[in-house]
Amino acid sequence: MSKSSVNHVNDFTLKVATVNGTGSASANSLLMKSIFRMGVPVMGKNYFPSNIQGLPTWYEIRVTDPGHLTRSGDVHFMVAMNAETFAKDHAEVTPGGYLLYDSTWPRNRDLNRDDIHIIGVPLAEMVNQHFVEPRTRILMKNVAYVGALAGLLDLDLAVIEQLLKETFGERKAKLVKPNMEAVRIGYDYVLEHYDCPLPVRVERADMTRGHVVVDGNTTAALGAMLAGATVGAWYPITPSTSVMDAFSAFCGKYRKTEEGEREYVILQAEDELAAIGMVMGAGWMGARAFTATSGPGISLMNEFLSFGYYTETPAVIFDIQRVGPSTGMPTRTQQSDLMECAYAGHGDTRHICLYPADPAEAFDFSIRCFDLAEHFQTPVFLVSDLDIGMNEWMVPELKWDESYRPDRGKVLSAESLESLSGPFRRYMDPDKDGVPFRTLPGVHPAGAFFTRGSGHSKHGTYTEDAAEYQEVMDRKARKFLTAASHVPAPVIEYCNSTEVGGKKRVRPVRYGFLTVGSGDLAVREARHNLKEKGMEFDYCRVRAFPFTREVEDFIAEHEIVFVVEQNRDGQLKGMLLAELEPEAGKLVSILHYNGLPLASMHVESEVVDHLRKAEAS
Amino acid sequence: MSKSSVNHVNDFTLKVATVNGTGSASANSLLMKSIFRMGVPVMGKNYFPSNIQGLPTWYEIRVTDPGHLTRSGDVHFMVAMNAETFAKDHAEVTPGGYLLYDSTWPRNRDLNRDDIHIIGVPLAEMVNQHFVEPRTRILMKNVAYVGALAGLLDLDLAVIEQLLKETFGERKAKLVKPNMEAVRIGYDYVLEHYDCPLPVRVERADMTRGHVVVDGNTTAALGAMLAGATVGAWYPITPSTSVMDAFSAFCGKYRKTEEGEREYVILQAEDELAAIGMVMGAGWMGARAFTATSGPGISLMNEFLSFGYYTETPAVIFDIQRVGPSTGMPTRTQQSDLMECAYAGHGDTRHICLYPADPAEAFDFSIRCFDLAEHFQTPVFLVSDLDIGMNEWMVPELKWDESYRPDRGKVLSAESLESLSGPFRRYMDPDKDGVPFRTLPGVHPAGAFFTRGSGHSKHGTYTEDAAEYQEVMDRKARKFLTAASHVPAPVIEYCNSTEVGGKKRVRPVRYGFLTVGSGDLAVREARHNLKEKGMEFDYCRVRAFPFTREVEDFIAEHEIVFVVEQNRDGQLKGMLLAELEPEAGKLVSILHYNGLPLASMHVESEVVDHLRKAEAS
Amino acid sequence: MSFMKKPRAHHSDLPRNSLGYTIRDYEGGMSTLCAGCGHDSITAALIQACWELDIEPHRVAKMSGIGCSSKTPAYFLSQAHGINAVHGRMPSIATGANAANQHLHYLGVSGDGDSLSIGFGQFAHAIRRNVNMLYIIENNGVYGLTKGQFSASADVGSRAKYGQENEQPPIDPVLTAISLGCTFVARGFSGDKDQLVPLIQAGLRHRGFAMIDVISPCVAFNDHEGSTKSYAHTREYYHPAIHADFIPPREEIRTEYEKGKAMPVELHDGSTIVLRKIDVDHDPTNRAGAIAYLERHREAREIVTGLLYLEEEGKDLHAWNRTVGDSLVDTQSRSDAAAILEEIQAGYR
Amino acid sequence: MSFMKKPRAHHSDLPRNSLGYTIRDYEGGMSTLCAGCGHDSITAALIQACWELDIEPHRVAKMSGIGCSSKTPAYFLSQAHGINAVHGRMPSIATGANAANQHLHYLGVSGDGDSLSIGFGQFAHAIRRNVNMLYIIENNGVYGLTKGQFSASADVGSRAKYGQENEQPPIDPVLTAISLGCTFVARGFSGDKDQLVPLIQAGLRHRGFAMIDVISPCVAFNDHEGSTKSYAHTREYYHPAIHADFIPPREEIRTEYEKGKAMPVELHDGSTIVLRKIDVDHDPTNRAGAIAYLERHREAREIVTGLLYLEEEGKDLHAWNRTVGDSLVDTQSRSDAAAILEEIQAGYR
Ligand SMILES: Cc1ncc(C[n+]2csc(CCOP(=O)(O)OP(=O)(O)O)c2C)c(N)n1
Ligand SMILES: Cc1ncc(C[n+]2csc(CCOP(=O)(O)OP(=O)(O)O)c2C)c(N)n1
Ligand code: SF4
Ligand code: SF4
Ligand SMILES: [Mg+2]
Ligand SMILES: [Mg+2]
Repeated sequence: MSKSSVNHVNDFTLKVATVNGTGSASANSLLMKSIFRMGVPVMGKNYFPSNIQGLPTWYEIRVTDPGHLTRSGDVHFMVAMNAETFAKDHAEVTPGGYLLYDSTWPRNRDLNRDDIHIIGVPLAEMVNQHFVEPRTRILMKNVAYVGALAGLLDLDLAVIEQLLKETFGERKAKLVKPNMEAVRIGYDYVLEHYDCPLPVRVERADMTRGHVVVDGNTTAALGAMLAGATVGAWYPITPSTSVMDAFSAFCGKYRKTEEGEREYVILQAEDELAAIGMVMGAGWMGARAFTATSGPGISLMNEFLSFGYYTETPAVIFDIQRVGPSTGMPTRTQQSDLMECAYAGHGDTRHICLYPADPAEAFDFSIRCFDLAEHFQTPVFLVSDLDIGMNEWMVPELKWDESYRPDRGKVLSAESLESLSGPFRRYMDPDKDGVPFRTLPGVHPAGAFFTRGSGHSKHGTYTEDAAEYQEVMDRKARKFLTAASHVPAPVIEYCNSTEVGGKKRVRPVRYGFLTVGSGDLAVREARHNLKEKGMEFDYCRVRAFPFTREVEDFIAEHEIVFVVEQNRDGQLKGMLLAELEPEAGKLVSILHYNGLPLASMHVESEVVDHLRKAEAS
Repeated sequence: MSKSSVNHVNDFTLKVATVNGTGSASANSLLMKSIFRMGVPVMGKNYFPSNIQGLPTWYEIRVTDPGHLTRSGDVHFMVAMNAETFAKDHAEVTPGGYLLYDSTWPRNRDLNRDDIHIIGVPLAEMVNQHFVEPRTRILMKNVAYVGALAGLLDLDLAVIEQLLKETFGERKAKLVKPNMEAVRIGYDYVLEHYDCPLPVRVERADMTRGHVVVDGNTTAALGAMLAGATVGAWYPITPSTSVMDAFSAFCGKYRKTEEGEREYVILQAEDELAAIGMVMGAGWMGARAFTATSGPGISLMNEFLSFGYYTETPAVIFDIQRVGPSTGMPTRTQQSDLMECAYAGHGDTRHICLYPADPAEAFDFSIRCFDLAEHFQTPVFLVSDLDIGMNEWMVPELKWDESYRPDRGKVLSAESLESLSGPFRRYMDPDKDGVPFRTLPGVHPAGAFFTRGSGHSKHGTYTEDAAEYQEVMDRKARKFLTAASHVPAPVIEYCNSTEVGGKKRVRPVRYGFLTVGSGDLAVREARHNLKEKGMEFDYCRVRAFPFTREVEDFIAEHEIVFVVEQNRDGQLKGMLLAELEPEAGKLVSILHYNGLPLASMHVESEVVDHLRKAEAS
Repeated sequence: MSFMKKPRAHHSDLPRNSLGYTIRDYEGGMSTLCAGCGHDSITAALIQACWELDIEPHRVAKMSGIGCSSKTPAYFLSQAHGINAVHGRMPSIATGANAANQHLHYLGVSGDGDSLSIGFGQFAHAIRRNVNMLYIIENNGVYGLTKGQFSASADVGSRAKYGQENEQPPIDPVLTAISLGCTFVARGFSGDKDQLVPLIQAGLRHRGFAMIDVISPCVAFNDHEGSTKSYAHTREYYHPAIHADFIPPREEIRTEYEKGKAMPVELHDGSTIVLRKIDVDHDPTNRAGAIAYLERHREAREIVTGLLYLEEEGKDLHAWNRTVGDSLVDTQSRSDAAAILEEIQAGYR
Repeated sequence: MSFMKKPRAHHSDLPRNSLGYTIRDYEGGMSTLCAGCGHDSITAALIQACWELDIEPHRVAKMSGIGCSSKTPAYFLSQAHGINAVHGRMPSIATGANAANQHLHYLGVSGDGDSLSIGFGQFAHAIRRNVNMLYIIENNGVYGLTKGQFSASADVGSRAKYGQENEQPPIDPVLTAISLGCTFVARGFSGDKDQLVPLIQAGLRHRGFAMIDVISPCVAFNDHEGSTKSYAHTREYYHPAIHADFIPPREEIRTEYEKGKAMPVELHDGSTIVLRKIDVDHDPTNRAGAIAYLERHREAREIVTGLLYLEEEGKDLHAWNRTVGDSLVDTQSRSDAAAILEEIQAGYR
């Protein structure tokens, strides 16, 4: 073979192309998890179709440094199990890379690149010989390619077996054996026919200790449970559905009395308008309540979000973003609800938003959302996305802060109401932070007042008076200013920073990257690669709206700030411009919005392009 | 009397404070119209409560130059008919001004300013002596104050009588007599007891020729009828309801066959989600269709608006803005849906918006909306407000452009489909303007395709492919760019402009005003007053989103641009910043958002304040 | 205006209920509705019913949507928390609030536009969930607040103020509620307080969703000739089908009822409703029969009133959820959080 | 995928309808549903019904919401325009489209989630307006596309795939439609094409809103034991109440029907539906009777099918609007616009 070979130990991307509904999802998960168990950092991303059975689906695994568990843009190893997408998959392999296919059937002669290595394994043939039942045959073909990959990439069969045991548990223990047989079928075949392991392979290491593999919908739900949310209302929508599934499972286990009584209520609403209404009702009553949805759901919630803002009712909304507009691509990722969430509703409305970058932060921010919602008596968004929410990420273990106490905000107790001298006034500003006191229904007659989305005075009474109306609106604006110093500050990293006498001193370079949410790792990897090419960038990841002082300073300090986000219209950039009024021309958009997670390669090339053009002109 | 007197012939503000549901609305309208008929420019604004009967209501009439028919902020004459608001109304009169009250009952002794003229007329007493029936007594008290004002302000009784005749028509002609008796009761009393006319009064002139008095909901409806809209779907909401009422009345008269068959369908939907769905359905079918609503309705339409944008379905939405957030103050005005309309929906969406300044422009723009919606195959907003929509404005007569032909956009006929060589492809860009061809249902089998809010390729087929999805989104972005050169350009006026050889040459001054919609006249009056004080401002009124080149240039040309808008958060300013990226600090907000129409005095004082502060620092 | 509380002077001569409250303690702000509006009569009935039931005013949660009818919770029980949702969406607010705290009395007031047009989906699904609340539709056949458009409850042939005739079939809240499985369905008339008060009391005591459709004429826009929701028309076609006497727990059922004509039904809290049939052909505990009965009278254009359907055995939201007895409002940080987190994460390695 | 059109080779041997089309001309893209999904059988029935009725394919407007069921319009009549609305909002799209052009055949396909949860309000109001369309609910008792949550049509006691039991009463589209005044109400089963095809044909010919609730098992998420929407359960409790033969205009009614057992109903276009009663106690033209009949069988857990209620006299949207005969799609500028404007403005001076 004259062609070159990709030669990356513990540093490559593998992609599996299959058809959905065939059981490949669990095979792929097994593959990823076994690499993780071998102590090697790994990322797994699932690109699945919006149907139940029979359409193309891909799973992308990247093995690399812990800091770059993101799409690079390369594919070094393709497992091409889907005839329909074979041509495209075949074309996608990086030169020198590998392609494994099921050689039971002949493949199209035109599809035969000579710059990659093609590995045929007669999976169907072998599996069909070994298994009889049709459904089993379909499932086992997937397990067999895991076996083949184990041979080629040098995965540990003992690890695979252990994982199978854990998956099936005691109840289905007898399934382990046939699965291991299928693994062996693939494994033995490649060992016999190919030079195993390949130059691209996995080598045991110790780089995953203290980490877990988990998706961000699960961690957000876990956060909600531990933050003490007791009412969850939702309407099923991809990719948010697993939030409520996980919440339900956690509560079922940890939130029942000994008699099996539930200390929570989960309401499957008739639609998203009802879901947010239920959350508002529960929040008004004083419970911690939340909903999970995606773009179309947020659109439907607009009217109630405006109500929540104006009546100052706590509510937590998890928006797991997917590709818009409209139904868009429900199983693909995007960050295109940034503006919708921040300003949802008619009239002068604005909402606190937190932007997690990965499942670990989704856990932390989920808890923060409940605290902020009650502290500021307003709807608060956790703006996540499909990539964070549904893909399995390797992240540092979640930690519990023992000092955590829920911040229930300014709620008057029966005792304080008892000793109130005058009538209770709902919308005052006693502490000059814009945050009024509230009372809960049923607690004390002195706390009674009428919550209304129509004009109200600071006393909480109905008004159509110009000055009374404005007074309340102005206080709310002040409240939002206060919020800016309570939300998570951005993560900022400078290329040049020194510690002098315990104080950090920084010297900003010319250029900065600014990103949000799941853009994190791809931008970091791009930054790292660019540095190797001699180009330095400082880094800022915005973690909340309203934007904090630090974001403003970061922009001010740099000549150009590349704003990297996953939507077409540069929504984050637009918000930064509108809210912070930075110098003209300073913010430069790097956009990515085709539904796949951001790849570091894309960021890198866009920046290089921009700077080259700027130099040339 | 040592106090000064307001002495303004044909230049004053009169305000009437009454209780709603008592018939004062028609009395006030009579008052306004009679001034108009005397050839004197007049403005009438109605501040009414959000209920049916028994709450305070005001009517403000300003008599002034035709160019300043806007609120100034002063009240020279108060007709204080409402005991509940007497104190407030009494306090609002400009020193030297007048207050008329019903002296049947004694008034509170504390409320007795000595810097204004107080005029008592025993209206109830006189009316009750003259009329017997209780409901008539209530109604006639209002007519009687019109009579009193006729005496005090020197209004022409013949004009009033003529107006009453027209109002009652033949069918109710016998009501003219008692109404004129009531007028006389007030008139005779003031002539006997006061020195009539007062220094503040009306003098016949010839300044209203070629003008009409009309509200902007009526003109928008008229535009819709003449533009050929055939389907109107709506859900009642203040202040938009009269749009569909007027459309229905016009169609009932001009759109029926001789047999009484309707050439239109008006659908009272079950809510706003259904209303916009009906409009989308009719638009997809090929009809010109529209809805009228206000903020809460727009919030509910978000999901469908995203669908309309993404599927490229024509639709026209009239948003008659009211005070938000939430239910807010439904009978007060604001411009707080600017952002909501421009970006309504999740995902990367943006919508064409037209911003009329008065009822005349509402007529023109209503027609333009239908053309733009079909030309660009997308939802188009007429962003009006309560002030324009429900108040009666004196505007130049509406003119019909005989050359007008509806722009139905790129629709393939049965013939063109017949001769199509390949299959019809919905989302191509044949003319490189971003605008694809469309086909209508039922026309020809070759035109058939499936409209979907889910991912689609340029061929109109379902896709989950990253590149295919992006291609369509990119074309849509180009289409929006094209739209920027089709929407109405801003109205711009320079202080220094000269014509040299037929070409206009301008020399911008340092400062500019930029406003939108109903801010027009108040800003113009402020500009006029400031000029008298030696301060010059150029003027720009934005009339559409996307913003056109001229807006960008106007901002670039000035050191400071004062952006005057009627919302709290500076939404227009935010949009200008996000879309045009002007120099930092150049845009300065002047905001007004208490629900009353913008007053020129407010603009003036805010600008002066800002400049004074800027100088001091 | 609602903030103008009526003077709450102490009328020592007014009777007091067992909590020591006079009926004044159950009043609210001054009504801003039109003089003569049916809605105000319903407000009065609600005040009387709550006072007689000895309900602690502050243990009631009042809820409504948007409309003239939906304004009324501001006019009663000023010691109770109230919430005005957005238009048509009160049922979801009520569901969420009730989910969070099952120990209050939930009292929802809505209009025919609010419940049958924009809110029809939420209305139906709150019934499905059997949320424990009293839900009153103040039904005038029009949109009062937006000035007189037909609502979805307007009858075929009914005329609007300016003459248009409605041709679309009405949505009948009673028939709809019964067919959706509502466990307590009644109809009343704002002009018949004697009938209405015990219905309200029974509805408040019923565990589950109790719906009362109250015909409540709109004097401003729908009280003319030709309207089928006017005072005159309602009085003419008014047909009480059944009379419900509400009898609090521990109170003796004093009257002797003729057999077959009266039927005592015990509610979950021990109180009783004695149903006295006026029409013997109506069995308010038989769903199919109740529907058939309604259909027959609908064809005769009669407005049947009374407690039309009752099922006392249905599981309410908390019963089918198997919620603990406590309210779900309190959140303390869990002492075992770290342990739980560790246990859960063991599965993620 | 839907863009993979099936090969449309010319099968000269296939029978042709009076327009010269073979059944292949009524097909659409390849289905992407699960193998065995009931929805695909309904698609096949629709194709057959339209072919037999000699409908010009491009004169049909296909509409749907979101869900597996709502995907199916891509799988039939590829020569017809189609539109996938947002979730639950197809009725409004259909209403607007129909308002604009009454001359097409409107064929809506929805799911139980799409119509009875998020779309319940629109579904009810399209019925009220009597929009002239065929509206099919492909009812599987679950949300297929979002992977198996209970829908609002799930029966009490029905079990989900992983064991949870539904305790909320179902919304029955048939009962709901009848009580809302729907003029054509039927139920079918995806597994019984013989019954379904004539129902579809009659529904397409009916002037007004024709609703067919078709039980359509979801093999992926709701076809297990314990489910009341499985193939097995449906077959077991299947109860045809009435058989409807659709007979096109001008075709003779050939069979002699036994008196009292058969009932021919003429539709507005001259075609006829002959209703053969299997259950003699059911009268499909009597609303109250039909409801009572349904109630009786519901209690027995029986799934009654057939054309359950029919009213041929109701006015459809265009009849009550008194629309002109033309479609409302064409807009020309009016030559009299200036004069109209002048006339109107005369009143504004
Ligand atoms: C989203 C939205 N759309 C429309 C309105 C306007 N609106 C207010 S009340 C109302 C109808 C009320 O009718 P109903 O519920 O019958 O109450 P009534 O006034 O007759 O008592 C409407 C359409 C609104 N407030 N919100
Ligand atoms: C606004 C909105 N919310 C949620 C969804 C997600 N969603 C898609 S289909 C569906 C349910 C479909 O159920 P059904 O109508 O019964 O169709 P089936 O798949 O069972 O045929 C849901 C909840 C969506 N597309 N849009
Ligand atoms: S408009 Fe009608 S419903 Fe509203 S307050 Fe007046 S009478 Fe009552
Ligand atoms: S998931 Fe169910 S409804 Fe959807 S295609 Fe599969 S079988 Fe059909
Ligand atoms: Mg009403
Ligand atoms: Mg379903």
